[in-house]
Amino acid sequence: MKYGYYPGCSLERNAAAYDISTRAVARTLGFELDELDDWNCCGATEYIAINKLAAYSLIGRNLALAQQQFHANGNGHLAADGRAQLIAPCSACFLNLRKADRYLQEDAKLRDTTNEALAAGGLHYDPGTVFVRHLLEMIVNDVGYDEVKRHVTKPLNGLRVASYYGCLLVRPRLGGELSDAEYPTELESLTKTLGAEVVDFPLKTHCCGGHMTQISAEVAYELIRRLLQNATEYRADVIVTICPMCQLNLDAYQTRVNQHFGTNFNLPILYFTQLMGLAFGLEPKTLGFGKEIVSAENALIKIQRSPESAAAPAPSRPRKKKEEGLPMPRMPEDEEVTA
Amino acid sequence: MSETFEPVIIGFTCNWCSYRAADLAGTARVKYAPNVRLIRMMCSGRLDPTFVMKALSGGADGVLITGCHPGECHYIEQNYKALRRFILLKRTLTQMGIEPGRIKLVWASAAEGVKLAEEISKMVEEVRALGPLNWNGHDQTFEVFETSKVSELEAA
Amino acid sequence: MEEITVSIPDTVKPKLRFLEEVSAATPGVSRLEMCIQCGTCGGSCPSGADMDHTPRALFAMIRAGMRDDVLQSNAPWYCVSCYYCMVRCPQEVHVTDLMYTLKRMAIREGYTDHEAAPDFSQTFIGYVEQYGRSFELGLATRFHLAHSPLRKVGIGTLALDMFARDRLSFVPTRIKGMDGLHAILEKAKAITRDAELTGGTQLL
Amino acid sequence: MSDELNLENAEERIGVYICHCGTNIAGTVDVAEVREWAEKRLKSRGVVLARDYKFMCSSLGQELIEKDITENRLTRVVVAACSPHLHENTFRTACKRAGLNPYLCELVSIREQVSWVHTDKHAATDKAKAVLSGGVERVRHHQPLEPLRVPIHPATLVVGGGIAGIQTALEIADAGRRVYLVEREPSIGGHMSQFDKTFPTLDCSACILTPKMVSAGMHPNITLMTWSEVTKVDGYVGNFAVTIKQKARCVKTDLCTGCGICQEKCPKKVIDEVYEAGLGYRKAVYTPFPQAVPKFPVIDKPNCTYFQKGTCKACEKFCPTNAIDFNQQDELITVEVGNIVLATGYDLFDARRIPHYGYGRLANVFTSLEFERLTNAAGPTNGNIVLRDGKTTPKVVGIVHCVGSRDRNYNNYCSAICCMQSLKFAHLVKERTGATVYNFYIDMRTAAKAYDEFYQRVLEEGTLFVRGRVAEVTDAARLPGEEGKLIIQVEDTLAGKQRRIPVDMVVLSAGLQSRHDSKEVAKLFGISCSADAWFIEKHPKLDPVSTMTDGVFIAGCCTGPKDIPNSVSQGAAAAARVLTYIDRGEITLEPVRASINEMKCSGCRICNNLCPFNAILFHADRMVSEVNAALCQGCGTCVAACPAGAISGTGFSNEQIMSQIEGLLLLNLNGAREKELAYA
Repeated sequence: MKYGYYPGCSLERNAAAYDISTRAVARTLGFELDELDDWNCCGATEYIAINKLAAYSLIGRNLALAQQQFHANGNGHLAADGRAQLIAPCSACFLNLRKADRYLQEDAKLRDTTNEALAAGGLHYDPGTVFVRHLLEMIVNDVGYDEVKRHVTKPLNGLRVASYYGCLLVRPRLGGELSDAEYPTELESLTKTLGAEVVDFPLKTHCCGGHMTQISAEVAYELIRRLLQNATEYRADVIVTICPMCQLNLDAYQTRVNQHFGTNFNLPILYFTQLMGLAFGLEPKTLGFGKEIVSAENALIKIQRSPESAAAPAPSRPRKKKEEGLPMPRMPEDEEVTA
Repeated sequence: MSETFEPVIIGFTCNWCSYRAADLAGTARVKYAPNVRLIRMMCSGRLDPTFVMKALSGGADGVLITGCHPGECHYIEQNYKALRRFILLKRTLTQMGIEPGRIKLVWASAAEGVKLAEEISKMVEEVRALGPLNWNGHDQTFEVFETSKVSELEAA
Repeated sequence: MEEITVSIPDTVKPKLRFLEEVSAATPGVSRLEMCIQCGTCGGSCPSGADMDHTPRALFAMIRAGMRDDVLQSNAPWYCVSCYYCMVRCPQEVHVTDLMYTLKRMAIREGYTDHEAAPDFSQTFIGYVEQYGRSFELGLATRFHLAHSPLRKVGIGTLALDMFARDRLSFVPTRIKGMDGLHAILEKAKAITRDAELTGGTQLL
Repeated sequence: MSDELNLENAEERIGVYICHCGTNIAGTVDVAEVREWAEKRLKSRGVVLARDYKFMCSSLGQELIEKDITENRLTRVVVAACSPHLHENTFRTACKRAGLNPYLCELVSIREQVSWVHTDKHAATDKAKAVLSGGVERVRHHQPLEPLRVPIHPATLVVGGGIAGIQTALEIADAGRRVYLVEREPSIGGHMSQFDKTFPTLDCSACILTPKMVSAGMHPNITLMTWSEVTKVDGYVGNFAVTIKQKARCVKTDLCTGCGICQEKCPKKVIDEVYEAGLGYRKAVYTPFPQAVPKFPVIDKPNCTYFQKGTCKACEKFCPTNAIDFNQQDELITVEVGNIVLATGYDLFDARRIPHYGYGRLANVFTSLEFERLTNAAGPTNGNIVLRDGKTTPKVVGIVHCVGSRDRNYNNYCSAICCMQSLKFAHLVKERTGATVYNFYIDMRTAAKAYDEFYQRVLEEGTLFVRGRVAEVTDAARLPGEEGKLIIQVEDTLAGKQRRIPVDMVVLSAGLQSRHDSKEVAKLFGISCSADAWFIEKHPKLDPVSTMTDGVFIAGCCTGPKDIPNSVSQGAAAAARVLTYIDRGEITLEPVRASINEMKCSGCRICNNLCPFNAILFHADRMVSEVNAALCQGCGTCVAACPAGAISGTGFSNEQIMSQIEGLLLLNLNGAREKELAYA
């Protein structure tokens, strides 16, 4: 399998661990990531606040390049419906690209003027030709849990993982996202497949503060604190993320949040691809470990400390089953077969 | 020519949904292009492909077929039959060299007066863009089609 | 309660009503006119408590034609783009997209000189327009020098931690097709300027 | 028939009438021009006179037509006025009074489809001419028809034993007619039997429902069939043959005394998802509740230890009258009825679909139906309002309105009863626990007799109202005082502020939804469903208990959310309609029917499978098909499909439609009159 790849600015540097681990995992799972040539910034959540058309043109350039590079000469990037597939691991990039494609389809005026601007750079984009996908969604749906499980050589037994999705992958619903906008379960299923213990994390799709760390730090600190507190209350060892912005805010600002609120949170924030790599038996160094500000040392020790205890199955989440009292409503996951 | 060309479209409507939608559009004073003339049938399933041929050969530039939404047919499922006939008919017409855009199937419930009006205006513009239908170029095919039907009628 | 005197713009000005203007400037279909004032957006907003007006209240004010009050509001600048409002809205109003529209209008009409957020956005896109990619170090320093020099120390230690882990670079990456990108963005801005002059709200 | 083919020579005398409808038509259509045009251009088509008149539907307008029919010997009439759905019958009756067969009248719409929807006077006038000419061409092929008459079987089938169905059955039975009352569950009673109190009077639900259930159970004219489902419906209005599956109760009803010992002794406890809404337990042999009608229990085979493992039989051992019979089989019973009333009720919206409200995840989030059981003295807590632990009384309760209603992500409509139900809950919580109660609402909808007064009363009792749709319910504490509580996050829209309100218990006023299987049920009975899968009325305002299928009526929540008084009224209304039919003894039907010319039928049987009403029979001996006129509903699909052109439809024949097409195309829109001239 071969996919177009749009790393985005974060993965170049501050989220290099994400990029490194993604490429490592891709090698193990046997899919190829073909980087988009000379891609530019997606504009994050900033450009659209200044100039709509320039923002769409900025994103449009990437889509037009992807159409040129992957759609025109196909070669293995095409989805069943003929669209060229472009994988974005960063949630903000994913949403910007996906949303632009969608609104350019819906809004003829916007499409025409965007193309007018693109023409100034010798480019053209036909909305609907590029299928923008997030890395997690692609791994879950194209590769599949079974295939992932097949590559697990060092299950993450005993590691309590809080799955954190943040916002922009699951919302807004523009088609093709994860199972739910508020309580998705894909990341949990994936970490369970890796042998880790899934921690209930009610705030899993709440906001990390986004750019508020820059603009109005106190607003952001409060948002970060809620997440760290909730994950700590549920005794998580690590928080696993799918987005560079979430990772940055929770990781780099953890100390400042502790200073601000007098707390002592100490939760390493890792990319899901890093956990996958560990479970595949890859060396932590080749997965970008060490780049996190809040050290993941303890988590690593915890996994290695119980090395070949793979025989002992990870304890399943305790159901709030009471002998007395009134019965709880039946939930879909009650019937769920443990992986 | 194209500036002054006003297409004539014959519309076949179902008594229970789209004809009522047209009534509703009226009651609500929704405005739409005056180019469509409607025929009331009990059900879109009544649509005999010959009717479409007759309309197109008789001077209409397009034919609109409307029925209840799938699953909402007053006669349970006859609109699905209309759908199948429509697909077949469209293929036949295309083979005869008639633009597929000249016939259109629209689902409109009795509550969708606005939708019907919009679809009508949209179709009028689409057919206007296609220009007048020059049936004479195709009438031989139709002759064959119609004579078989007529001969049967005469046999009665 | 403060008395609000509201003129009725559609009789005073023959131009678009404010509501229609905001709706038209939003990409896709905004559904702004469908708001039933239920407050799901304001209730769901992670920074709702910090806003002077909740999104719902803004929508009511937009309906009332209270242009000044709306464009002066800090609410759009507190939006963190989490999209909770948008997926929970029972009327499928594109709340987040509307916040972006209000930001653009506020900047264009000069309501935001005192705000930090628009400046952050400006600084951010400044780098993008220069290099084609974002540049975190430059962004952080330039922005914080301008807005909160006192906090620089704190940010400084953070930056050091990031450098130590090779997560910040000293030089931005410049894309190869910078000339093309530049031409594209200039063209886009030119179209926008034309629209401003001719009142082509949909393009703004 | 030969007359029909020889059109040009037929000596038809057609009268054309064009209505001004005040200025409704005349304001946009040049009525005089249309009249003149018809007089002149349509003369060759048989039009002998054309008139325009201010209001054709007035008695004077009708008299004008009647007079012309007698004095000018009109043989056909075309009225260009409003939609045929409004006044077709008016003008047909006028023709009939003047001795003309009413089916020789054609009404064409130049109001709804011309004057009201177009603004260009010229184009509208031209279109009116075209539409009129289409009507003239069509009316030439009309045939004199007689309405069909069908006898009505005096028995009635009522499906659904909730309050609407019970009411229907009682009304019909009291009038001395036989009723078969079919209910899927082991007892009648429906949702109402689950409630404790009814708003706004706070009557005890059981106290007012039980007597009705008992009357229905004992009524000599009601055959009660619980634990049963309709599997097949044959026939047509007046003469339905309905097959009902009576599921095996495994209890001999002639021996059972309803003593309840079997339930007591049964060792298998099951969560009761239906009657207790999942909040309580029942046994594998059970009656859903003590006042059940009939009193006989059923054995729930999938949960019975004997049926699953082959041993146990405790119920059999202890039954004092030997009424348990494990060998009972499902039975198919066919009944003949003239009419059917569907009163199949509603399902509760599944609150798990809104994960951020926490139902199913957070123990102390309850649905409205669960809460009804909590407050019910016969419920799992004996009417004590307690948390999921079964013992703690809440100190603060939040009631959330509009859960799954008025929301484009779930159900778009207002569920009608939730505001009042929530007020009732607020009152009960206050009365029984003294707890602080919050109601979270978008709009208060209390529009019925004594409803708003009840709202006033609950306000007076001190219930706190927050105008705002709840954003989320969470157990993730953020502020001091929130630990261990459920926090309701909401924008108080009247205060314009976001609020977080810690509570002990959350009640979700979940909306009403159509039954999960309502589409299949609709198909079974040949009626239609809306997009939300509610059954569709014949007319939403003027005929709310009839359906488009003659002889099938609907009542209660199966047509949309409604409260008890409305359900009862509809039940009674449906009964009245049925009794009218029965009393009349026969029904007249529109003669819009298909018929097959046997001489032309090739016996190919293509039409046989097309008919959704099984109205087409095949006579293997003669190798021809035949349409049963009473079963035929007149859709015309078979007419369109017959390759031999052997099927024709009265009122919608090929000739009628083909001629109408010609008539409609008489005039072109772009001013080209060649066609018209060529024709004239």
